[in-house]
Amino acid sequence: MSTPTATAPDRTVSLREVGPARRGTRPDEVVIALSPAFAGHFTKTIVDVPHAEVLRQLMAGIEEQGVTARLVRVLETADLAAIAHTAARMSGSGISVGILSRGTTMIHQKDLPRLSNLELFPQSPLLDAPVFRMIGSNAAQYAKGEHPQPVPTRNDQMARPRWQAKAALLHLKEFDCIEPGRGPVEVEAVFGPGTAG
Amino acid sequence: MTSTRPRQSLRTEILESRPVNLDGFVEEWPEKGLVAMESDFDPAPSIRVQDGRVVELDGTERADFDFMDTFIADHAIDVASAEASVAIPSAEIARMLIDPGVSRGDVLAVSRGLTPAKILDVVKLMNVVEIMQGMQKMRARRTPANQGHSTSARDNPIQVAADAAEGALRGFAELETTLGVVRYAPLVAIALQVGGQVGRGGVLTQCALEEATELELGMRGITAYAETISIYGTESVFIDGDDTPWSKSFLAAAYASRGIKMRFTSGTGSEVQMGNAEGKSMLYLEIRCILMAKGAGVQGLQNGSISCIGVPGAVPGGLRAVAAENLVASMVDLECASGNDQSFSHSAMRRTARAMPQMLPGTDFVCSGYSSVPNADNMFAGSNFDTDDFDDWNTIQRDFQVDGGLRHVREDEILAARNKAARALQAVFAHLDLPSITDDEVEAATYANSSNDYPLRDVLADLKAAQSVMDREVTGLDLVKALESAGFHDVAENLLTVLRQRVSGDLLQTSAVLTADFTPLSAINDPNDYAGPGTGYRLSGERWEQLKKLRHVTSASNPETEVG
Amino acid sequence: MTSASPPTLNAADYPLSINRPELLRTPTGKPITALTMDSVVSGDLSPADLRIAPETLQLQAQLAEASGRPQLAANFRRAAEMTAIPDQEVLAMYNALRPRASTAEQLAALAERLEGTYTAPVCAALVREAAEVYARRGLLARPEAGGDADAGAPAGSPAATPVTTAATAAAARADREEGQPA
Amino acid sequence: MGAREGGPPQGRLVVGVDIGNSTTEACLAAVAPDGSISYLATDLTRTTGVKGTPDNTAGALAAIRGALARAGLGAADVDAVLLNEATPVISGLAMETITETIITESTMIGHNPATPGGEGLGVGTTVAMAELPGQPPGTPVVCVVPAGADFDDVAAAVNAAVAAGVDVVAAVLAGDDAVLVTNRLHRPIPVVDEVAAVERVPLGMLAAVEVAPPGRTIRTLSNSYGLATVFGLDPAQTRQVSPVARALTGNRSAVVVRTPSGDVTDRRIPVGELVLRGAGKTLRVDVDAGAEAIMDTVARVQPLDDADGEPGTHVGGMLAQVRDTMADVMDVAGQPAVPVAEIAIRDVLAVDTFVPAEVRGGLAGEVALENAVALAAMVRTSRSRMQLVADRVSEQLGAAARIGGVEGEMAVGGALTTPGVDRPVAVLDLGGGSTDAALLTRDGECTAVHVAGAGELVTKLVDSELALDDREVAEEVKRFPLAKVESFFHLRHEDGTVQFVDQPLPPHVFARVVVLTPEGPAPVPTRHGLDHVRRVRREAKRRVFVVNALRALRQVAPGGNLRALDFVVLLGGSALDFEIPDLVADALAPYGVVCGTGNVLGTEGPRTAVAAGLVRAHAARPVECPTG
Repeated sequence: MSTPTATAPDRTVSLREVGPARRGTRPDEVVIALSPAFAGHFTKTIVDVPHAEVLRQLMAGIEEQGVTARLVRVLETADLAAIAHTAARMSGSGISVGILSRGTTMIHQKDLPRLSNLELFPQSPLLDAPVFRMIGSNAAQYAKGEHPQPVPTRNDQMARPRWQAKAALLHLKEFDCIEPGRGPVEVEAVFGPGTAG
Repeated sequence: MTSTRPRQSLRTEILESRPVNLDGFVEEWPEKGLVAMESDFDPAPSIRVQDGRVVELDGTERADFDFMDTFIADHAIDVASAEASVAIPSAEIARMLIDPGVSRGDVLAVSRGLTPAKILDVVKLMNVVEIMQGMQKMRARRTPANQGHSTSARDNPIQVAADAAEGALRGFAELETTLGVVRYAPLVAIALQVGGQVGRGGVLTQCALEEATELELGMRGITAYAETISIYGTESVFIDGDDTPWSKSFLAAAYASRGIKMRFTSGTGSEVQMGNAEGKSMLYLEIRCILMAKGAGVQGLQNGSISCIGVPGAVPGGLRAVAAENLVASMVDLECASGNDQSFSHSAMRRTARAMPQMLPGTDFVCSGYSSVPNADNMFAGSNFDTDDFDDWNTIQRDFQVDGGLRHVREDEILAARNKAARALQAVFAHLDLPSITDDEVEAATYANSSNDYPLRDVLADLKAAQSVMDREVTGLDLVKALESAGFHDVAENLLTVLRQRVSGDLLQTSAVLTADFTPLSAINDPNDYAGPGTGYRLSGERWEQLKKLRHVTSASNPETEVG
Repeated sequence: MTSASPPTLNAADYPLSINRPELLRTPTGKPITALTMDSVVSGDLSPADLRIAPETLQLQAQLAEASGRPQLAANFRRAAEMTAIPDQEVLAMYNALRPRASTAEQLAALAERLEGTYTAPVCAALVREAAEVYARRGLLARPEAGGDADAGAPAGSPAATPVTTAATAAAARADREEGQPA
Repeated sequence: MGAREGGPPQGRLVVGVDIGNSTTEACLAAVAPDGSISYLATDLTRTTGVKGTPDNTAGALAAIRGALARAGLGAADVDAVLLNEATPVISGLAMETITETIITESTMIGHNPATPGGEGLGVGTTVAMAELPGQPPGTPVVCVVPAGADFDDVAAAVNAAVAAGVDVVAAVLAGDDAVLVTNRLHRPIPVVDEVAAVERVPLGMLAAVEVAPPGRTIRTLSNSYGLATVFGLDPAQTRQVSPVARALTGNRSAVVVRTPSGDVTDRRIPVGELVLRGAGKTLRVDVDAGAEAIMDTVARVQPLDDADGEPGTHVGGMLAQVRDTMADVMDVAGQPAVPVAEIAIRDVLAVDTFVPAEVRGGLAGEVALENAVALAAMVRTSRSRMQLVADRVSEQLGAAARIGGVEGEMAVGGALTTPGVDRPVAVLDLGGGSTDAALLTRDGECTAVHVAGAGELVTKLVDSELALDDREVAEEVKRFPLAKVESFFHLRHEDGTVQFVDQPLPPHVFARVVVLTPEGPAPVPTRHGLDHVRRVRREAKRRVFVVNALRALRQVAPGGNLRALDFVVLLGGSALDFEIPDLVADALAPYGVVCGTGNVLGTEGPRTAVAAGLVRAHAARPVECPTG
């Protein structure tokens, strides 16, 4: 595991609900869809990358490409494909990034079947800040109709003994935070100390 | 993190750096099914039979059965004996399992009527030594065996052939492969088949792929059996896997209809990992899988958590549950390929301990995939044991006088087999006009350890050739012809004999393997007859002499030399 | 093949390849002893000669029954029926049995086809049983399922193998086999 | 061709069999006593082993049996099997990179990142970010930001410095942060990012950073006089920096640092000599002289007797390898080995190409298109072992088999069965390893040549010029048309037409340039657009097949004059290509030649010409002794 960006640990994020999520019309937006417990019940991924940093890097990757990011929290499911697909259908560009509290991430597109995806990052223990930046960047490039090289995925045979059970536990906890019947809500990220802009 | 911590003792520092602390451990959460086998949320045993039909199962009325309940009630449980069997106190059944005076057959007469909750109730009473004792008696085949993984990180067929030959020579009764690049499958499956028959005639091979291709390779006689047919313990997870007990039963019959040996795969932890354990313990759900497999009429099961081993491995009593699930498969008369096939721990001590409940009593296949290649080449994401562990495994067999299915083989024999396998494959490729295998590759295969030790192949040419193998409908018969015409008469004869077995169907029976002289050995003609000390399978005679050999053993007659 | 009624076997007859080779024939009618190297080299053998015959599966079913394994025997009986069904259609039928892949009518048609075309009553019974359970558990395809991947495929038609469904299942299984934390 | 209609065949049954490099084709016909031919069936199978060796027997038998089966006949009915006299042809390929771009003293950064920040030109002294606070006000500085710096921190540092009066005019970053940083600046400046080796940017030097608006390219730094203006250069110095300007042309962003002796050079790499012997001469040519010089030299030694490359070079290794392979192929157990020296390289084709390579001394992984020369070479021997194949076929089929004619002549004969073709006719067999030409004059005289270079070389050029590093993808790019996937439900073909699909396209092709293979669209892993990929593909085909078509035809044309040819018939696997026949026909059009893809027997397309030619030759000379 590589280290997160040097200055990261200071930053915090809180999410402010601004109302029901709506369908976007701007073709230059990517919707980032957060799972029920992201930056709420949980504050960091399975390998302790702070959710503030995850979000900041995803958004930075999108912004660097000249695309805007919009945040949505999905409350009635903790299924990554469902979260990402819901967001894709709300995205003006049709592109979304879905993310679970433990870090598992997926880039989705509105016309794809729910169980499919553009890019999937299933090994949450191997995702660090630079990877989240690249995921954001790729999502934005898809939104622009470009064809980025897929973010290289890594593999670690020993992830099983170390992380398999914790991943299952986090998964169960996330399920506990589901609020059945509540539609997706639009949220705003308010970053804590350490930011300049 | 950089913050200052309280001072640590030097001993703690050493302990912190031990590999076992890289493993993950979690607390139980029984409400969600994150618990090995002791949960208040598992159902209590019950059964009611009316008009030859189960109308209540473990506290659920027939109208409320989910499809697992329905399938188990209608196919797995013997209605004639069910009420009587479930009425027997669990402690008494548990005692039957360990009592040498009660035969395997006597236990089966009871177990065929048991419900999932009742079986759980029985094994919950047993500690790990009792579970091992039960396994020693309930294993279907008298003679234990082992299975190897023979794969290549580069999907290099020459490597697979050479490692298959060495693996077969070392004793694996079955060899399994899979691919990085799926389109390589035909060439790698051919390599496995040819290499396996060089090492020891009668080794059975399989190639794990999606159903259609796997079945096709089997039907063509390029592979001999299949085991990656997954089943799950809850209805919702089963559906997530896009199957039902009925679709899987249909598939089981499809394999048998082509004369191909097959077993299902399941294991503790898969349901909770997929988030739908429905609040039941891992072992309870696995018992449902085992009974579903039984009801489908499949001859055996690969279980022992398998790819989810990190989940039971992280909770209290998890490995006891894993040992128990193997026992349950055996006590309902299924062949059990008992796991130990996936990377499990950073700790060598834990890796070894994990295998003892299977290795010491013996199972039908102690590992359902001991990596007979270095783990870096293992395309099943790593096994609990790999080639580096061969000498340790052989030593443990010798220490405890147990048969774990392998043996030490002298270097010259191994080199000869690897060389011959590579040459045989070279001849087969030439005969089938596949991209040639150079003498340099044969030389590399003879002495190699991993895929890095081989010259690179022209992958494009290989993939085109792999497609042509499918297009030209190359079959096992073509391999036999190729081997025969190139002068590898013995290998050709071995392969033909394996193919002929398909016509007889003998390998379809429970726990069947082929011995080196091509005798099918199954639970029918090699039934486990354990009846206490001095009975059952005993490591003795010629086999024990084989296992006494290690790489370095000082000669008693001349202590200045080594024997072997 | 012989016209005599099938022999009655018990466990001592196993393995048939060694103890009762005279009972074993290929689907093409050759005795198992004809499967020699000479016949391979001379080109007299075809891949069809290396398939199992339905009669043999019935014999193995007898052995399984005699060894106290009624479920295994039933599996062999279904298998004996299936030997007549072409490979592609077997796979198509399997796919049709996946959850929400077929309507009640399609499963009924599949059972009919098994019974009528292939004289496979045991397999047909399994399909009918599945249809009943699927109906109760909501696992039938909605008649005009639209939208997502798994639109129902007509049962029993090899041309309509629901490829997407199979692919999804393969992916799900790959996940599982991979067994990595997701 | 399907099974024949009507009653039993009249006359004697003959099978013509053409053993080619990749396919073996059979043509079954009945020859009536009057010499008239009725064609009954054809078959095609893969050639087993190297052409011209005994391993061919299996493939030949398979094709013969296949044709017989289609016609519903048995081997016992066959009167004669006719094989082509084919000598083994083995070809090889090699590539030498002959130029190298080197940046010294970290003078230039021209890697063209996808997302630079800001716009305009900033000229100032390079200063590390950490040193910004101490800079005197009013002096223009270019801020150099180390790897690992967070974009928020960078923006904060620059804003603080500017607020303190430091004149920050531009920035150079290690990470992909340019837009992020500029979005957070109070005063916009041009920013170039993704400079991986930022720590090697010389500090305290005058530097210029230029970023053009989206869709535009830089104007100042890519212009020698612009550089002279920015850095106050004299004419001699301006001449010296002109390679820098050239290297930056077409970029959206760039950085140039003025250092005492910094330079960008483009040097030639000596890669050894090629020694060509022929026409009584021995000529030497440096491989790095380029394709034109090499081909001029090859032309001066026609006919080529042999060629050698300098040992230790790719070309030398390739030529030796080709020779060794041929020696292996000709090796017969129990007979003395063929001396390698006896095997001669009979033709060489050199093609100029380019290889994207990382610039030495670059700070940001700059890539320059270096010149390279690709060489194809071909070897053939006089020792054919086709008689042995004929003997084996005869023995295993139980019918007489003999050599029925020489390949080139037979191909022409077969080509003549194409409707609308007449003598004099030339054929061009566009294969994988070699391109073959043969001419049949009005008087029935036939000449044939083989020249090196064909489909394999095209694949290699496509592979290296697109930097695919994947021969399989390159092969697909060569063989199938391109398209751009514009959504999950439509794609735009290379001719601009749009096609809609009912089933969504698979995710891995989304937004990509794809090759339309028979299995479906396959992504081309490149950042280049469709037009570029298409241009590379067509150029590669032109440089190999058009050049070789002209070269080979000149060798057979009377007096080397292409205008003396009337009909040119294209044969072979590459004649089935979707654009090669058109490219060749276009090139031949100015010479007044009728050129098109063959349609042997009016049904077989460019296939089966030699086999049909064998049957024709046999019918024309019904009584003859087997050749030996």
